[in-house]
Amino acid sequence: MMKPVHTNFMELCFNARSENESFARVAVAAFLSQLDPTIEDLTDIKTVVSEAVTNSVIHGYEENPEGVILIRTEIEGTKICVQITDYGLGIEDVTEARQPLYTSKPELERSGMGFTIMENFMDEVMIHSKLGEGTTIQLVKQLTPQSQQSLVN
Amino acid sequence: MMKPVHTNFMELCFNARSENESFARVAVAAFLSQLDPTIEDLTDIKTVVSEAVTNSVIHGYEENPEGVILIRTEIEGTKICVQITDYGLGIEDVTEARQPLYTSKPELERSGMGFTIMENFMDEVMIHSKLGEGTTIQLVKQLTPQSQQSLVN
Amino acid sequence: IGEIQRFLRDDGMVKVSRSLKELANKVRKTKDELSKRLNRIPTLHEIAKEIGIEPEEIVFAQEANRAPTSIHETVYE
Ligand SMILES: Nc1ncnc2c1ncn2[C@@H]1O[C@H](COP(=O)(O)OP(=O)(O)O)[C@@H](O)[C@H]1O
Ligand SMILES: Nc1ncnc2c1ncn2[C@@H]1O[C@H](COP(=O)(O)OP(=O)(O)O)[C@@H](O)[C@H]1O
Ligand SMILES: [Mg+2]
Ligand SMILES: [Mg+2]
Repeated sequence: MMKPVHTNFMELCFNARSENESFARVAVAAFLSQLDPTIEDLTDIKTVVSEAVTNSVIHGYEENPEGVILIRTEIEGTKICVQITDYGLGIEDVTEARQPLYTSKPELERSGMGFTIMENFMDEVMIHSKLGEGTTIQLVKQLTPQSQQSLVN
Repeated sequence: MMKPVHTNFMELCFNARSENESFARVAVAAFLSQLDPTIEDLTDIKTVVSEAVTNSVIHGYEENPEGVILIRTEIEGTKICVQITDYGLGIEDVTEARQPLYTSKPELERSGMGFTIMENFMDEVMIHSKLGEGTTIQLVKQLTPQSQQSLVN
Repeated sequence: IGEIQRFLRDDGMVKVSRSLKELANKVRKTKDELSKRLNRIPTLHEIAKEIGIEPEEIVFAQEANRAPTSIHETVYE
């Protein structure tokens, strides 16, 4: 008999302050803990959440702490989806922004590797952005077979 | 010179499922850890969040997992405020509900001590409730002088 | 964790950041032991069960090992 697929979600809202980055990472990872991932899986996801939140703080809102960041996390079986939204400046050229090493803020010693890291750690990275309106990053990952297996046990 | 008071907030939204209770507790704790509180303060707050979320799941929504729970956490200096809201059944008689050992669900072996625990661990416990509309519990705590002191260090 | 907490409770001055670091070290040790015993990477729940805490608490503790929780501590340690 097939078990029904487990679904669940959470939403998070906070100001664009660097001290909230760590909170956001922990909140997303704690939520995903119910799927019984490996610590490695969780570390990947936390890194990716950090990159996206940091982008919203630094690029989206240019460190204006009034800015609001939304995170929605969904679980569907062993597939996870994390969506990070800001209502900041937006990205003019998404294809250019995705290039490894590209950064619009070289003066801040940014590495330009944020999107590359996201693409490496997640299965899908979708960027929706509009100049002056904001940016949503949608990240999808299927948990590794190992953690899938241990879910069944 | 006086330092400006540090303020911050976060909002959290999730379904009324018991598997979200420890997520909610850890999310609130992770947010508050920017104040570097003592273990005692943080343990108290986590306990209190658990009690309020469990009440929303069991009493507010009678375990209907479609129900939505909202948590808003605010920091103002060393004062913290946690607000837990559900849109469930509501409480008919709040004075009665606050009584130690009072429970409307003795058949579930509830202890009736939830509100008493909240009152013991927090400085202020405000209950706003309306039958058929839902319940908001507002919890305020001034972190202990000890942690205040070490914050300054 | 029970013993750690009891120990810490005797001294109200102990900061969460410090106790979380101790827990994070315990998580690391337990993970290594379990990896050897199971001959594979243990899951979060397996580690949590071994230590006797909730999986979410592991996530929280690990954050403490990543960076100082507060600037105060950076200055102080
Ligand atoms: N949320 C965002 N809002 C506006 N611009 C963004 C956002 N995220 C990324 N960008 C743009 O995409 C570029 C590449 O991002 P990334 O790969 O993370 O590199 P870095 O952050 O080091 O510049 C950034 O330099 C910035 O121009
Ligand atoms: N969120 C809520 N929605 C509806 N009723 C509630 C809620 N929280 C508490 N109550 C009512 O208040 C009573 C006392 O709550 P509590 O002190 O936590 O004891 P217990 O949960 O063990 O019954 C509950 O039995 C219930 O009738
Ligand atoms: Mg970046
Ligand atoms: Mg209760």
